[in-house]
Amino acid sequence: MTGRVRAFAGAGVAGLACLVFLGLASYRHVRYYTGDTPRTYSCYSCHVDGNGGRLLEGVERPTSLSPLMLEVSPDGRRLYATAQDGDAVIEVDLAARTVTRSITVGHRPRDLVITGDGRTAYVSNEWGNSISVVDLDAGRVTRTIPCGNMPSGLSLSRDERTLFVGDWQGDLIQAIDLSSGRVRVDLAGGGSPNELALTPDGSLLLTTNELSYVSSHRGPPRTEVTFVDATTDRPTRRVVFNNAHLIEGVTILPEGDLALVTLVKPKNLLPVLHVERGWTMSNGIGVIDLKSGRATQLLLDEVNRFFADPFGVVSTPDGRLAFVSHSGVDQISVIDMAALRRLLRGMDDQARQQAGLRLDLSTQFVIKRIPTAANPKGMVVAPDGKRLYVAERLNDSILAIDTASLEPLYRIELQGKERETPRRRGEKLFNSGLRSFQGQFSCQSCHPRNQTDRLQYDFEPDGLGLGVVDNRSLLGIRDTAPYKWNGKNTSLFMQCGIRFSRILTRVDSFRSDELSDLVSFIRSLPDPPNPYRSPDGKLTPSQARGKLLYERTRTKDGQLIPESNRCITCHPPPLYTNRKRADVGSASPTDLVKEFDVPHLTNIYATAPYLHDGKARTLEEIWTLYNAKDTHGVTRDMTNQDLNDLVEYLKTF
Amino acid sequence: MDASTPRRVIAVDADCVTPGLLPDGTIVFSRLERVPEGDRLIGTLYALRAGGSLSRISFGSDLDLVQKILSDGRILVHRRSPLYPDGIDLALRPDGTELERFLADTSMGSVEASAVGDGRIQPAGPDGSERAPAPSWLEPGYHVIDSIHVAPRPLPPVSTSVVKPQMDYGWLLCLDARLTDLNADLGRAHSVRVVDSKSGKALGVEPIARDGSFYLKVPADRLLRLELLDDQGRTVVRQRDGIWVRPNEHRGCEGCHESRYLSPENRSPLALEQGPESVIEQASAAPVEGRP
Amino acid sequence: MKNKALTIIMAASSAVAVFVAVLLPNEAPVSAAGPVLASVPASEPSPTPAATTTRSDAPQQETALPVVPEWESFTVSDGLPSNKVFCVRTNGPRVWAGTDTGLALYEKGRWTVIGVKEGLPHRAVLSVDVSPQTGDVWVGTMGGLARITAGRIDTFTQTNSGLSNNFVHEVQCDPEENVVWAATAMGLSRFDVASHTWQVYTQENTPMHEPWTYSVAVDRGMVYVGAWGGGILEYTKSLNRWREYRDPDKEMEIDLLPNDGPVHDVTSAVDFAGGVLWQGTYMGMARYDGRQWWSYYKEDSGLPSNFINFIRAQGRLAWICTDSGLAVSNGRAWVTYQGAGTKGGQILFIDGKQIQRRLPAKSLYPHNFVLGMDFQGRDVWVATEGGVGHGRVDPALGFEVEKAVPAGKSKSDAAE
Amino acid sequence: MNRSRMWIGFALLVFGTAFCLAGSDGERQRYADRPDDLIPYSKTEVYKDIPGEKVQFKGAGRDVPDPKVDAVKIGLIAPLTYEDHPIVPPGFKPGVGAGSKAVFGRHMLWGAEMALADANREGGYHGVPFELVRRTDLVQWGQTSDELVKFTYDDKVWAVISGIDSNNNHVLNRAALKAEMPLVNAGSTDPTLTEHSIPWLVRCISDDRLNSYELLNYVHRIRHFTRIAVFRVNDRDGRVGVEEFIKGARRLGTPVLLELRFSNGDTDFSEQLAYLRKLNPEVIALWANPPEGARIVRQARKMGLEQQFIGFDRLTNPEFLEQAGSAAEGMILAATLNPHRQDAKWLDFERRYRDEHREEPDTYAAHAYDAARFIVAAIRRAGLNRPRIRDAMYAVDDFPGVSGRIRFDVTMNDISRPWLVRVKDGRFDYFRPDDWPRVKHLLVKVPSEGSLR
Repeated sequence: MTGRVRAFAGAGVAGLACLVFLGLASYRHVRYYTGDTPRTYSCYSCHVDGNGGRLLEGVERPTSLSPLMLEVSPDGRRLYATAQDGDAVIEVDLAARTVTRSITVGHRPRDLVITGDGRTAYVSNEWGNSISVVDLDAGRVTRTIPCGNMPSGLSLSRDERTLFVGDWQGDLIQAIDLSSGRVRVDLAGGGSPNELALTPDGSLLLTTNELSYVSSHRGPPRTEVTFVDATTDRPTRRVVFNNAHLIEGVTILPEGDLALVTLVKPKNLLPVLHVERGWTMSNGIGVIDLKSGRATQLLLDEVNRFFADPFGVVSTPDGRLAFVSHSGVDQISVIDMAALRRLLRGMDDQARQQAGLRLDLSTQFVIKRIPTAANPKGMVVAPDGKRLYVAERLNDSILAIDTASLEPLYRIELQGKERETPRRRGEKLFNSGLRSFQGQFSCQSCHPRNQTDRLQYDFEPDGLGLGVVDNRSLLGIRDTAPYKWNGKNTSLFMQCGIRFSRILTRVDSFRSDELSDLVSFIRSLPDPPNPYRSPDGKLTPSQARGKLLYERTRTKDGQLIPESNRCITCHPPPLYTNRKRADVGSASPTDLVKEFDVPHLTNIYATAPYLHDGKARTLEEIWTLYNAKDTHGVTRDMTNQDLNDLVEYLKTF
Repeated sequence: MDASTPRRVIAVDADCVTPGLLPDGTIVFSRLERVPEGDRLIGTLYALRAGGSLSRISFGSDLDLVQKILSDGRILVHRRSPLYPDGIDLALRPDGTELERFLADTSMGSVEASAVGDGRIQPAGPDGSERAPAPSWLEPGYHVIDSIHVAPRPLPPVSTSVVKPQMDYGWLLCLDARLTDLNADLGRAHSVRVVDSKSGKALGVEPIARDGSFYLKVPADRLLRLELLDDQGRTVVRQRDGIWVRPNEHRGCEGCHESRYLSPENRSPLALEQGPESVIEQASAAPVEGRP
Repeated sequence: MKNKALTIIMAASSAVAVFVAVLLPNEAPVSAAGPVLASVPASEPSPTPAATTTRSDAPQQETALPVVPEWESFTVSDGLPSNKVFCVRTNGPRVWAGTDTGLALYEKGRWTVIGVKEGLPHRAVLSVDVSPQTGDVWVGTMGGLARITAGRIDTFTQTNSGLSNNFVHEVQCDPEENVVWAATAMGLSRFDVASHTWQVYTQENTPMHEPWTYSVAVDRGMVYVGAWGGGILEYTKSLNRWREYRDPDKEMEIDLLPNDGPVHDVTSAVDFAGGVLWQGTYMGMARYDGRQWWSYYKEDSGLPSNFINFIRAQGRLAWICTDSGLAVSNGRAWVTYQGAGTKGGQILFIDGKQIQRRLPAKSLYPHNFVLGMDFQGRDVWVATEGGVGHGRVDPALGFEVEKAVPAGKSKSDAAE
Repeated sequence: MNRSRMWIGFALLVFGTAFCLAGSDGERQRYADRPDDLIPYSKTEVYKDIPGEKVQFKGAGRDVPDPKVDAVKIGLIAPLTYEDHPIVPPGFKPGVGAGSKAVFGRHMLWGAEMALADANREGGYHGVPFELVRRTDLVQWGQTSDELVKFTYDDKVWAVISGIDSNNNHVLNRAALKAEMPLVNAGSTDPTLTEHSIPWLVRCISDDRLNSYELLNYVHRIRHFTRIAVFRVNDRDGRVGVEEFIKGARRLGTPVLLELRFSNGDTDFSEQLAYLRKLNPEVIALWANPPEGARIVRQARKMGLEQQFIGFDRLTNPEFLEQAGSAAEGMILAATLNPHRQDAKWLDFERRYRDEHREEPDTYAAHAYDAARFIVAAIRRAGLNRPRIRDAMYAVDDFPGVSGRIRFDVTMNDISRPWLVRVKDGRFDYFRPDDWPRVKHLLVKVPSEGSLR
């Protein structure tokens, strides 16, 4: 009797314990994967198709702000940060070290500038294709100026009547007349104009360009820094950095004689054999003599340690120190300008040529490396020069550093502890150079802004000098498996898996949980707004004609086009790929296969060069130069007019 | 493995010294043996994987001693040989690939350095002047030696490997054989001879491309010596110590005793245009005169 | 309505205004103006301080034909890459000259050359224009279009871009928007510099009878295209409207009536300024003042030859480049240059077809075969088969227009 | 009446002055050797007769001395496919839109090659051999102009023989004008080709304007047809080909009732033919390439259209005879060449051509041969200097070719009279009806004072 009771009781207690345990476990599980309170989910929310968390992306609630660029009010009291993922400008009271306001601006704000009276801020909305004019007293947007195509860096003319904008996607430098709110002029930039800087006397505007020119096939990357006469709106000089790209930050030293830019030196012409001694990539700065335009490249790396993804560069008001943020390895390099100037003075021309390759120089002018939290990006030095503020983008925080002791002072969390979603964890991995040998590069070193560096690479496994492939943008690839140009990787998990680490990062591969985080980040990447698509979805006459050509089944003289050779067959919407492999006669003698993955065409307007090895520098060349035998669709009956229409239509994908 | 209860890991038929524990649990150590010729003691490096598999990872005929596991996952090796009586320091990956002279970064620039037993290192100035041994962590530059790493997460181990034991060859790509900091004029270099350092047999001679590059397919896990010849076939310069490649390793060199502080220039080596020249088939060539 | 039209013209340039004052009184009210004037939008000239002369710029003396009594010549011996010069373009103090062996730049008294080595798509440079917005130099060659921007040369060809053909006869930068127009051997191309979009205009999408465009002129919201075999195409940007002007008699080998329209369908040159349209052909010249067409032949006017290579309008005047010399005219009076490259070079002041005065020229441009010209203030530059010529307008020598001839007779008068 | 007399008086007055002003020798060639009945506006007097005299090139360059060369290069651009080994630009499309043209292209090549071989046998140019540089106009993206530019600046040829396609040739002409390259067209019958006063262009094949005159001569003066229909291929060749025919018919007071079109490659013409049957014209003028031409007449006969078919030069081609078979019987065609001529020059050419290529020479082969010989003659007279070569060409009014006597008008257009062909027993039968009346002179009216501004 009692025995039975006891048995029941025992069973009950055990069952209860089990339930409690399961409850706790599932709570933590859901919390981990959704970053949200589990109440709202059932197992079915995520585990229906069991596919790499497709639904997961639907249910997770990203709450991050991702501070990118910083400005301090002229009185030094307030700090402003653009919150990339928060579509807002965050205002911080530096005395109280607290967030005082969040001002909603356009989509994906990038850079901001503040007027001399500290009452107005101009914010570039990267994906809003606009400039938000913010009244800082009222704390709201008073005007939105439409502009360009992915506006990036900003700079205000001395008289504050003109706003200069780096137009990233449009390869333009725009001058906006602030009184009329109209774009006064579009100047030709280099490849993806990025950050801007104005000389102290307001006469000269410098613009960095993130990407290399799309030069001759397998040519060395050549990336320019553009000089514009800020008084006449005329480009005056183009300083070209050979074998360098990802020129992000720029600062002009208070003396007004030198400018510093950050840069990355890719070794895309070398087969990717190993990483030691910067064989795959090296990271540094460019020093430009503003008078002569002479440019010198210097590495910030060391023999056994690399500092991936230099992003921001600022100097103290007295020009004594310069700081470079390494967003890939969570470090700030502190540069002793006196030492740097000394070093440069001591160099003859030949030495300058070599400098960009030398790993032993940085220790002569870098006096300290200051660790930060994840992904340090924009920086600003307070007007009094006492503090350096660093946007720790993937930590949603701002780090204050004492410029005298060069020690971190305090960290301002922009919001309560952020909920770590898989997507966010993935983003951190994606941006971390610490997952490559000696911290040499991160995923984004080859996929800036999650797109492509426009370069071609020669990987080890298929033999050196063989199977050179063009880098591909990550935008819109979520459902376009298989991956790789040879279409051998059936999933992103495979693509970013063991093989990847063996031939590229040369360190141990991501753990499976890390991998699924990374994949869910890549799968979550949204497409930027397509400038060639009209808001109402209507096609221009030219695009409409192009659509007919794209979908046509007969040539102009009425002959039937075999189904296998129609655009629409291999590139059907919505992804514009049939996810198969095809031989379009694009293979060259150094290719081991003739069939290549049919690429998706979404965002194709932004992914030059084209074809598997990037031999076509423009969309037109795919057909004018590399389709002589009509193996890549039938174009023999097309006129230039037809081809233009087709290209205009393709750009809308 | 905590120190409390020592247990036998594996039986090796010789003295094994200087064990080092890699982040992934692999133990690397040096296996000592005495060779008759010159009655020298040589130490060969082995890696004992966590699974228990033992593999040889060095192929020299010198005394190689595991000195330290570097924070980037490589092994710091101290080598003593007739060539380097005072010893030199080398670094290689745990799979035996990418062996190269080890350089440390110091505030005075990178210098050749050697670690003394207690984890301190003995830097020699660029002029070769000795400096007093200093605890590594006092030197801000010594990140690699330094056991505590400043990054939030230590660099991952490099147990990942391209080595395929079943293969018996690898490749050797040199970007510019004429690039050197030896005070020899390598401008005359016209072709490269690969010599099996043990047998002294020449495995083959291949011309150097216009840009100084050459690309060879060579037998794996054998100590090889490279010699540069001029157009008359006369030796311009001879590698004194050897080099090896692991099976399936693509070994890349920038030059021939070039400055170790240079990272490679970004240009496509001409030698790649006509694939690797195999020097395996010719392995049965005559001994080369005057090898040291 | 009348006032509106007037103010429009005023806005365009003071020079035009003065002409209007001179010409309008005894003409029909402007309200009855033809399509050209009527469709000119009332927009200010571009705000940028353009370093280049726009087509509506005034000549030095509004009421007189400019006269250049003295010329200097530049040839290979002066540093030109070749004496075969297709075109000249002034750009502030600089002068660009397109030759058959590269683009030459005259600056601070010396010539420098930009050739294929420097990145030009082809050695033969047919046309040059300078963007008033960006200052970029656009170069039309026999092998594609090039943009020179702060020393960098970008090339656009029919294979790497939407350019309709590599043989670029004339390139023109739109003074009102950041757009470049290129008249090519196989269609007119429009390049929107900001959006990188190309538009090709051919017989397929315009009234253009033939796609072989030879010349293009852009001013005040209008685009005029000389189509070889298609007469003149008129494009009104604001209305996106095309219109065709053809030789009314529809016969290639005759001109049935004078002053009835374009003299011929084969247009070799077209220019438009101050509301006046000029057509050059290899068989004569025509002018459209917004009210009616006027035709000109060597036989019935001061035109030096019927073979017209190029026309550059300036205010209501035009400089006409022929295979037998240069002339400047307002459509009634002429200042015609004769005998370049010979001893007896002279300048003829011609009223209608009567020679009023013969002025022996101190010197003339190097060769009679004139292929192009441009002006900058009082300076005049011409491109010839024998090199580049440069002269200055002499204010003292103006050929007084209104004294010289009565206002034009109407078509009916002419027919008798 | 009164008025007309005044006109005549006025005209007479003018004629006098005209002579002096035209400054010509009086024996000036009338434009296109046009029959009086077909002169536009012949009833009123014309303000200006455009081609006054031969247009001259007044530019520089004649003083440049002969360079030293080891071969005198002459360019040929024609529809050549890969088999003909032309220099091909990137993106070259083998045989695009070639069709029968590709065959004609090869014939031009053979003709030109033969001419240069002959010239070299005679000792070339002062011992230096002539050499043919081949380029093709079967290119896309408007590359034809590129080809001429390459002729000028890369190949450095002295003159170029150009081919068949009207569109390409117009582009070539303009390029030649600016590049200052002597150009001799031997294949295009597009009348508008020579109407631009380009002082660098010569055509040595009679065009569709003259073909139209011959056909109208037959239709109007011999058969007195009044109900005329036109059926043509819908490309530029066809459009400008029938232009003069239609104008002429209008001037003769028998305007064309209907102009129908078809496309190259079409196989079914029943729709258009049904139309024609309903319309029931007396004669149908057909501008087509051989394959379509053959299909059309066969289907027409099958559908019971018994009308007289007349056709343009393209159809005087063995291919047409084979394919059309009996359906072609009785057709009248215009021809730019009469291969049945018995003069020694032709017979010799025909024999040697047949020996070499195992084929009968066609009009393209013959005219390409003549073009090449014409250029050789000019070079021998003028030396190696493009403006001088041009001058030498333009000095010629009359050139004896294997294709017959070539006569140039003031536009340097070949106005030698074409032939008519009657299809009889499955073969071509060449004949020439008596010619239309032409007055001796046609003069330029000089503008009177009244017409001056």
